[in-house]
Amino acid sequence: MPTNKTCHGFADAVSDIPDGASIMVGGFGGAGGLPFRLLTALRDHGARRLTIISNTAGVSMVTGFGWPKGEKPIDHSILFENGQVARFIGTYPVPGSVSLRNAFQAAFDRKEVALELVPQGTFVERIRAGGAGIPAFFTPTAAGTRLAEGKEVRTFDGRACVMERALRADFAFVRAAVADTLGNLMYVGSSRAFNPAMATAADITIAEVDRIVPPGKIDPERVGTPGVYVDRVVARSA
Amino acid sequence: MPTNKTCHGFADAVSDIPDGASIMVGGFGGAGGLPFRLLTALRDHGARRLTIISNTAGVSMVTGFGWPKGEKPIDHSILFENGQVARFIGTYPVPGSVSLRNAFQAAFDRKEVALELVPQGTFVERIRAGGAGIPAFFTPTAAGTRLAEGKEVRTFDGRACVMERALRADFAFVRAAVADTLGNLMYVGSSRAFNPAMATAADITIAEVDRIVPPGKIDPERVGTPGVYVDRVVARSA
Amino acid sequence: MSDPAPRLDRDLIAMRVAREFEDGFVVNLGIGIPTLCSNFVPEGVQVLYQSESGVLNYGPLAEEGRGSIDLINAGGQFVTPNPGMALFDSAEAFAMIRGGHIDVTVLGGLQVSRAGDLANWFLPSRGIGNVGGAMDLAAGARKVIVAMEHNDRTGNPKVVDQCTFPLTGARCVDLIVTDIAVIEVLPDERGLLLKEHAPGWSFEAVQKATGARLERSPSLAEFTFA
Amino acid sequence: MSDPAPRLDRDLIAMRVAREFEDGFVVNLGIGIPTLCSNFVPEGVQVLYQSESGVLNYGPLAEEGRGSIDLINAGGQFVTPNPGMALFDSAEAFAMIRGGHIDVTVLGGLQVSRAGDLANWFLPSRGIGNVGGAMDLAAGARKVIVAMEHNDRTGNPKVVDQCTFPLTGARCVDLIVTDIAVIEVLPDERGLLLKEHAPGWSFEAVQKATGARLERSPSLAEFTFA
Repeated sequence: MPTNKTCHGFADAVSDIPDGASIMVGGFGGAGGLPFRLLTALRDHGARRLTIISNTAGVSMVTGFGWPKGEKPIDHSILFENGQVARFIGTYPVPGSVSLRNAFQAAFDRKEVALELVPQGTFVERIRAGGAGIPAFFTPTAAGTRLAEGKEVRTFDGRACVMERALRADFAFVRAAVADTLGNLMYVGSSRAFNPAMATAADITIAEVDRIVPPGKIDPERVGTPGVYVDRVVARSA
Repeated sequence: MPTNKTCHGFADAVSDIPDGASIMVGGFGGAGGLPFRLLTALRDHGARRLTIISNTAGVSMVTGFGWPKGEKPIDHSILFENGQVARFIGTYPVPGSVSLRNAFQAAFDRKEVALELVPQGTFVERIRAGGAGIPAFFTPTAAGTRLAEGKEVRTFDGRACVMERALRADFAFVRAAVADTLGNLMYVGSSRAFNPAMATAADITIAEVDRIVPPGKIDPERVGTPGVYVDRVVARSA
Repeated sequence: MSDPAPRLDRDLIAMRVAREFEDGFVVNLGIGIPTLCSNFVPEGVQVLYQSESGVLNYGPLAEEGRGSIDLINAGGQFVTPNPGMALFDSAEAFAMIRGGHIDVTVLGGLQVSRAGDLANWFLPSRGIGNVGGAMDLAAGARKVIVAMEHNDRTGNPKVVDQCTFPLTGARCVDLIVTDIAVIEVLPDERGLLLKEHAPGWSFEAVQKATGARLERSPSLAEFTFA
Repeated sequence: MSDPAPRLDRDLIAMRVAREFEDGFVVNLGIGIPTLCSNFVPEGVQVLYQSESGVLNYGPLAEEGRGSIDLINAGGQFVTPNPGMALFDSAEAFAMIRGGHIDVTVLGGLQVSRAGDLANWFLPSRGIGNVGGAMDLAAGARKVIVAMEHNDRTGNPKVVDQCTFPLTGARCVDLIVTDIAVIEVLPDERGLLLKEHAPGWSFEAVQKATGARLERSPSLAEFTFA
C-alpha cells in the first residue's frame, strides 16, 4: 500500500468501480458523516447493477433528515434515480412517514431493486465482523421475527439467538473531518456512525474528508480509523 | 445508577467483593493501564477463591515488563502470593524467559490455581462480546490447536473456525488517566489495552484514575469508555 | 362503543411514561410519542439520553438554525451537548444497547400481545418497513416501555392476544402506557395487569377497548402524573 | 554432523527477513529475533509497525529513562511515536490482526512443519505456555514469516515433517528464515522450497540439517542481504 494515499479529485477516486460492485456508504442518514461527494461522483461515473450497503437508502432528500433547513439535501437517492442500484442492504430504506416516497421506494415498486433489511445493531455488527475476521456471531436481536427467517437459531443461557454472517464489500465510501496522507481519519461528533466499521470491511476504502494533512497533524489519541484500513483519501477542499 | 460515581478511597471501592468473585483486571501487563492500586486494595481486603481474568498473571514484578527502570513493579502477583486466587483466565501467565518464575507459576505448581489459557485476540473479543450482548462468535484463531480442543469447529468460506463464548465477570478493575463524576473515562496512549473492553463486561466496573473531574471537563471526542459502563471511580490523588 | 371519558393526548402519555425514569437512568427514546418524554422528566431526576447515532448524554434540541450536522439524535434532529457527553460509533452504540446497558427504552407500538410481543416496524399496507434500531432496543434494553394510542384510527385494539403484524421482538415489553391505560406485562406469560386508567375510565371500559384479557391490579387507580 | 560453514547470527537472520518488507507494509514483529528486524529495513522502504498493545506506526525504542509507561510495544518496551501514529484498544488491535489488515508478521518458532504448521508457544518441558497474540497473528496476518535458528541447542531440526510440539496455527507459515536457509512453504502442502542457503552451505548440507524433505529452487542461491 502506498504511504501517500491522497487522491486528486472525486472522479479519480471512484473511476475503477466496476458494474456489479458492492459499496458500503457511511453516515447515519443526514448530512453529517455522509460521503455525498463520492455518491455524486459515482452517479457521474455511472457504474450499474450496484449493491449499496448503508443505514438508509436515502431519505433526507424527501424528509430533510439531518440536514440544516435551507440546504438542499443530497443522498443515495441520486443512484436509485439513475437506475444504478440492483440491491440494497440496510436498516431504514424509506422515510418514516408513510406519505413520503423516496427514490428507493420508486425503484423498489418498479422491481428494479432488491432489499435485504437488517436490524441496525446486527447491521453494524456484521460489518465490524467483516473487518475483524469474525465469520459469524450470534445475537438475540430479531429472534422470533421475520428478519430471522431461514437463519440458524440457537439458545444460549436460555435465550434464543440468531446466527448472523459477516458482511463485506468491494468498496467503502466513508466520511471524516480530517485525513492524513497515511489514511488516518479523524471524525467529529455523531458523524462517526457507520463510518469506522465500514472503513474496515471493504477491499478498497475511500475516505471523503474536509482536508488532508501531513502525518503527525492528527493527534494519535483522536485517530478514529487507523490508516491501515484506508486506501484513498480525497478532500472536498481540493 | 447514581449520577456521581466517585468513591473515596481504594479500600471502599473494593469492600464488597465477596469470596469466589470473578474479577477482570485491565492493562496490557506493564505499569501503563494496570489498576495496581485496586489490586493492592484487593490484596488488603482479602477476598479468596477469586477468578482473575487478565492478559498476564503478573510478570512485571519478576521481569520489569513495561515498568520504568528504578521503579518497583506491582502486579497481580500480590494476589497469587497471598493465596487469594483459585483460577486464572488469560493469555500470558508466566514470564517469557523460562528461567524466571512468577507468583502465578509457584501457585500453579502447588496446584492452588487453575489456568484457562486463551489466545489474546480471542480473549479480548470474548470480553467485548460479553459486554455487547453477543453470546458466541466464530474465529479462525486456534483452529487445529489444543486451545480449540472440546470446542465446536465449523467451516466458513473454506476455513475452519472455532466457536467461542462471551466472557463476563462480577467486577472489572480498569485504569484510565481521567474520569468525570458520571464515569466517563479518558485513556492515554497504549494504556487503553484491555481496559475499554473489560469496562463493558462486568456487573460492577471500578475505574482507577489519576484524577476525577466534573462532567464537561473531558472532551466528548476523547471519552474512551462512556460512563454508562462505569459504576465507581476512585482517584490516586485522593 | 363510545368512550366513557376523553382520552389523554400524546403529551400526557409521555408525561406518564417519564414518571418511570429514575435518577441516573440511561434512556433511549424512539421516534414519535417517546421523543416527547424528554419534556416531562420529573424534578430532581437526571436522565442520560442515549442515541443509536452514537451519543450518550445529549441535551435539548438545538435552537432553530443553530444545530450542527455533526450532532444528531436517531431521529435526525440537531441536539445540543450536555456536560459529560460521550461520542462513539454505531458498533459501540449497539454494543451498549444489545449488551443491556440501557436502563429504559420507550418505543412506539402498532401492537403489543398478552405475552409482551411487540410489533412496531412493519405496516403491511406499505409493503416496506424500516427496522432501524427497534429490534435491538427491544432485545437489549433492561426495560421496554411501549407508548402508543390504545386503539388504532379505526378503533381496533392495539393491545391484543396475538400480534397479527410482524414482530419487532418476542416477549420483550415490560410496560404499556396508552391514552387510557397503564398495563404491566407480567413475566412468563402470566398476562396483562391493568394498573392505571385514564380519569373517567374504569377497568371494564378499558377491558372493552382492549383485545386481550386484562387482570385487575389490587391497587388499580387513576393515572398519576407526579 | 559438522557444519560446512558458520551459521548466521541473529542480526543477519533479521536483516534477511527485513528484505521481505515492501514500502507501506504494516508489520507486526514478535519477540526475539523478529524484534531485531526493525533495525534492518531497507533504504527507501517505510514500514508501519503494529503492536498488540494498541499502537500503529510507532517509532524506535525510547532512549533509556525517557520512555513513557503509556507507550509500549507488545514486548513491554518503551517506544516513541512516529508522525501519523494511531492508538486504539486491544479489541481493535486484534480486529486488525485477525481481519487480515497486517501485511506481514514475523514470529519466532520452535518447529515448522512441511505443511506450514507452526509451533512456537508451548515448550512441553515447562508445563505452562504463554500464547499471547501468536495464534491470532498466525491465523490473521497476510504473510507469516518465521525467523528462528535452524536447529535447536541439541542439534535437532526445527523444520520438520510433523510438529511434535503443540501447534500455534495449522498451515499458516509462508516463509522460513533461519541461520542457514530461506525456505518457502509452498501452498496446498506442496512441500518446502529451499530458495537460499548461507555462504559455504549447499542444498545437501541444508537438507541434512533439516527434518523434512526440501525441494531445490531452480534459482537456489546464497543468502542475499541487499
